[in-house]
Amino acid sequence: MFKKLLVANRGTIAIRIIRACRELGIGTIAIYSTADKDALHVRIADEAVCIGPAAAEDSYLNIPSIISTVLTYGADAVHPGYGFLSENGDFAEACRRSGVNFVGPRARHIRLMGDKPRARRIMKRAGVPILPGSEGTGVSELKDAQADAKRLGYPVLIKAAAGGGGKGMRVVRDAHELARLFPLARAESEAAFGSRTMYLEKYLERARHVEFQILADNNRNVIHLGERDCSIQRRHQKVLEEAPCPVMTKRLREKMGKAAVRAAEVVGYSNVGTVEFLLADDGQFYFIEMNTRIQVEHGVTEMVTSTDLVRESIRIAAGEPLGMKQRQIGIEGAAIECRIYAEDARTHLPSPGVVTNHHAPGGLGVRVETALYDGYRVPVHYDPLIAKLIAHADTRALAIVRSKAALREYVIDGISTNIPLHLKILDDADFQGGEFATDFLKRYETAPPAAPPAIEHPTAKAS
Amino acid sequence: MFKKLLVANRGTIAIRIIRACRELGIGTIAIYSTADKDALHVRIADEAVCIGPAAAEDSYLNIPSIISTVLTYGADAVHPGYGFLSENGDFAEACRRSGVNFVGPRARHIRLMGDKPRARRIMKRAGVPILPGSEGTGVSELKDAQADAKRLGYPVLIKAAAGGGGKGMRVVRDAHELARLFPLARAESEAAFGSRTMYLEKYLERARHVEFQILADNNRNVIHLGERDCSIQRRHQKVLEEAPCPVMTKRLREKMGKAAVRAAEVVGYSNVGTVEFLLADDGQFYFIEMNTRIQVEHGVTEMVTSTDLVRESIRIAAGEPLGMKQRQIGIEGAAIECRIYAEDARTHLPSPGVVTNHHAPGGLGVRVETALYDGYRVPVHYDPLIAKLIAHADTRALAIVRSKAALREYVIDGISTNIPLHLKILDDADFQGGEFATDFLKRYETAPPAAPPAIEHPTAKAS
Amino acid sequence: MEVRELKTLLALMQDFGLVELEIEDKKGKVRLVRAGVAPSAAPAPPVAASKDIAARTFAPQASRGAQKSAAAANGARGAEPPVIAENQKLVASPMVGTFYRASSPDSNPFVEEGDSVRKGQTLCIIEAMKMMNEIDADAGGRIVRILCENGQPIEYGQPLMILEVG
Amino acid sequence: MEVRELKTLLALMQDFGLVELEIEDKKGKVRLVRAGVAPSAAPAPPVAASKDIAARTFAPQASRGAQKSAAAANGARGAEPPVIAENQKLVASPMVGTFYRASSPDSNPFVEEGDSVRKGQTLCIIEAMKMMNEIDADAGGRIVRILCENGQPIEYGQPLMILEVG
Repeated sequence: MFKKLLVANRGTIAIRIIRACRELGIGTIAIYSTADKDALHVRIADEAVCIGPAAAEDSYLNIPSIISTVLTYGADAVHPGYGFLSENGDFAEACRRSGVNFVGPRARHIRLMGDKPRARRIMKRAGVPILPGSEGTGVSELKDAQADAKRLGYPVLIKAAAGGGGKGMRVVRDAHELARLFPLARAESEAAFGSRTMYLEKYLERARHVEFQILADNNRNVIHLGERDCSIQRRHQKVLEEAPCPVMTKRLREKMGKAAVRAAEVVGYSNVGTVEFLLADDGQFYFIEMNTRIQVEHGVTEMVTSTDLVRESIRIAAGEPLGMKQRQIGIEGAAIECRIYAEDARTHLPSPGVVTNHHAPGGLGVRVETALYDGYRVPVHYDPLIAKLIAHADTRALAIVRSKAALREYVIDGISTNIPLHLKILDDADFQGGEFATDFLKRYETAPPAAPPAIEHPTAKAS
Repeated sequence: MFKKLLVANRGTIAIRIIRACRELGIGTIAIYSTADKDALHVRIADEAVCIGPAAAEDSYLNIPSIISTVLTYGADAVHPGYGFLSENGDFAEACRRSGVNFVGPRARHIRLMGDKPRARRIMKRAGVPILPGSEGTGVSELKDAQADAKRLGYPVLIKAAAGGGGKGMRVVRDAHELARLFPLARAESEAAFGSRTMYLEKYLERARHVEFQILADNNRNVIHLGERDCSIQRRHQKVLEEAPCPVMTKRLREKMGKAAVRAAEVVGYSNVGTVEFLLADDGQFYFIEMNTRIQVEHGVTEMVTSTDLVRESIRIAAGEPLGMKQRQIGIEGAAIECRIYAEDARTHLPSPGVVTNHHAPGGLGVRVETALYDGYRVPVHYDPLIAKLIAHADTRALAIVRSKAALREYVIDGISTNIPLHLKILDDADFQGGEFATDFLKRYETAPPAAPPAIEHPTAKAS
Repeated sequence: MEVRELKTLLALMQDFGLVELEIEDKKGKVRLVRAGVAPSAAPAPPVAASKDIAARTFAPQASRGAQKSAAAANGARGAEPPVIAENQKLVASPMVGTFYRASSPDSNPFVEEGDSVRKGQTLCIIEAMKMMNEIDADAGGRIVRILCENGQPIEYGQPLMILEVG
Repeated sequence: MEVRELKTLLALMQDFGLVELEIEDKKGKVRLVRAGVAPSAAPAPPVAASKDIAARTFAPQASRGAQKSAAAANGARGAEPPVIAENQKLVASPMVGTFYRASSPDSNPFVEEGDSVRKGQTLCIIEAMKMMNEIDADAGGRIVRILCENGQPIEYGQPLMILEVG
């Protein structure tokens, strides 16, 4: 097993990884930017090294600085968490070249799955169902996109070939919209990923986002740990996730699980991964993409399968075999995760500032993952995800009630959060009935205000 | 099911009950003394009623005031929690007479089990093994005690017939000590319980405290939910508990569990209860007493059996049948509870004061039950138990590591706690090996200081 | 003083446009200076503020308020303690129960606002466990205000009336 | 006094434009003065204190300190920033790496304490990823103190030397 692991991340996932390391007897190095010197991950790690200024490009995305830290401070493993460098093949390779273990898949698998048109091709060949879409390596010119769209039939979804996180994504309903939005999406992709290559997919109006958790060791043993339903999204960003999917059947789980395992097997994948599908009303499912890292929402799978996915991923990276077999994996009860964002409830704009009062809920079946503490200043520089509240119970109905009770006990003063939105979702009759698709949250969208309001003074509402 | 339940308690167990009620859709009334107006249970309940001044006799033990609250504010059920009126037969009866449901056993079972010599007689007749001890209704004169001790052979344990919580309890090793300590123990019993009746039991030098959790509905269905090892005690007060008992075998669990179920069945018991045993080195076990209420340490059983004991007790009180059968109860993994006391680490004297900084640990397998919050003033008037930290994991070894990591993340500034003692226990090789008995904590006893030191100014160390 | 929520005090300072705030405690001295106002004889310290802040801290983030019954709203915890003058005192309930202004539904109230009362005179009844407990004036004076409605549930310590002594 | 969240207070001082804050405790006295009011010759708030308290807040309750390596102890986070005079400046590391005082084990150090240096003169080397990065003086002056040991791991922004300018 590793002796000292560098956590190449911040926030809740850094805390999560440090805790897992502690339980494995592995020392931890936290890295931090100057903006994060008082962050919780810095405080609970065994060592902490400042690696650069506030801007992520100069710190958490700064590969030379991180590798230099690994070499100077003597780590033998690196965990990338999610976001930042977690799906950067160059970083995985830089780690390998520096003789340090990267907790995650091999660089080539990261790159392969990051190239969406290529991943689609491989899956199609392997018999994993994909949505009808652009063939080959994608399209970068409007006329090619127009030809694809005509063949597919509207509506279609424009996506960035190198994409992720909703960037460069647009739904278009006719040729006119395509002409208008394709250049826009392409420009977004270019800005975000430095790539003009796009691809088109048939757009399903009412589909659920259902993803399967994969674990694979270095000896090509692959299992899945059931699914998560992540349909509750706002502009392609997940807000609330649950396991199991409320409309899943045993038979469908077996079928989709087999497809997910096949997706990993066909490329010789190892470590944790998530195979994302769209599940249509008629029970048909389609591969969207594979995420080659731990997900934000891994906790709901941990609760219903009684596994520790972060622990497993570290064990696998250290060369150990899978600790369990497919038939040992059962789904017990239901778990819901509410992502708590520091954001204005109305505008969804980030709401950084000082947390003047913090009290996390607790008790039976309530798990909190957070990097907040009383007096902590949520920095403006990074993702506004400040906490995950996971409720696990025997039944989905009880998990909903438990989530609501815990959200009401949660005190986060000084900044705005999306807790009110979560309460709305959990109170929604369609949500409670399990009847929703990825368009669910549109009903709670308010028209954005004419001009984005100034970010409220963080302490003004403390009175 | 009930409409509105009055929680006749405070602190962590009041919070626990309020949460359970919320999940059952039951409204809650918190009661509080003037000293508790800012307490967390007051804040999270649906309603809160001040019932008297700070002294427990005038508030939390004030039966007329509580019953008046029930009648005036319209509750249809009362949950007594533990401590205070939870084992007071008169209170249970007063509830029944007022037409309100008491969440717990019938008054006569509370009284029966509260009369220790009588409970011993019944258990003996039912074939549940008891320690050799005083026969009949107990002894109140030294000469009778001397006769009993002679018959039993030293060492013997003096206990109060109406006792509990270590009050009136003394180990005596010879006739000389008996003559000296019997009057002392009797005086203590008289002060605490208003009773001069004592009884003697053979004292086992190296035994474990192992107790079985019982659930019984009103139709005489009785099951047990496995055992807890509560041997880690300081002066007969539990400090750390775990489930399962590290030396338990499947065969012994079956045998002891059967005896525990028998103990409940023979008296026609209903609701939650705990049958306490001493388990000797040779595998023999002996009934000590039965607690007719939810225990502080119920959480470890909940974790390893995936049950909600508070929920079950409320359901049973509402007349519903047991939700599970004996064969459905399995033990999954291991759970450890650390009782966090506001006490001076060296002197064990209570350490009330303002919590100037509070940060509870979280994450996978960590459950916190607490009534603390940042800025809360721990009052001087009540039990110093301020939090329970429960860690659940696949193995006992991992539960120990997880407990330690969580204890280290726990921040409670402004007052002293026994967190350092817990870390010592968890680091102890004998504890880790599961080799300990009720005398374990003696090794960490320090001689009490000559004069009890003045209680430190609660904020002195925060500056 | 209790600096526990100084930060909240600061927010209050801002909200009320205070430029200076001085507190010296053991229940004595407050100095509050508002912007643009000439430093004046500071008003009495808002003692209630401390409690309000405590209550606010855990105010539910969602609209749980609707679930709160009249009990909580009227109780010693929920309500502002009434402001009284120096020659006035509060008559507080010594027990939990139901407040009655008269000995029976068709009797006249024991007292009305404005009535003069003598020491030992019955002011109201608190019913607790079917027992009617008479609450007597512990000093002579005039009933300035009756703070509760007939038939209302009453907490321990809840103010019932304001009595002007003398 | 109860300094519950001095760090937050300091942040709030800044947010609320407080120029003065006086706290005297054992339950007595607070004085807060916001900007725009007369008494303003207040000294700058001790920013470093904020960090110290922040660090203390989460100081492990058990002796986890032993596990902390030199990295944490010496890092920008762990150590007190050295106190410097007005005519002095800190030479801080622009990167993570290893500090070397000489170009090779058998060379003389670039500088010693007390040495005068001219602008652009190499002061030390930070090795990062096998690259030797020369750190040059950005002003002429005198090296008053060298804060790191040869071969020591260095964080981003960590003070390396004190340079007296001029």
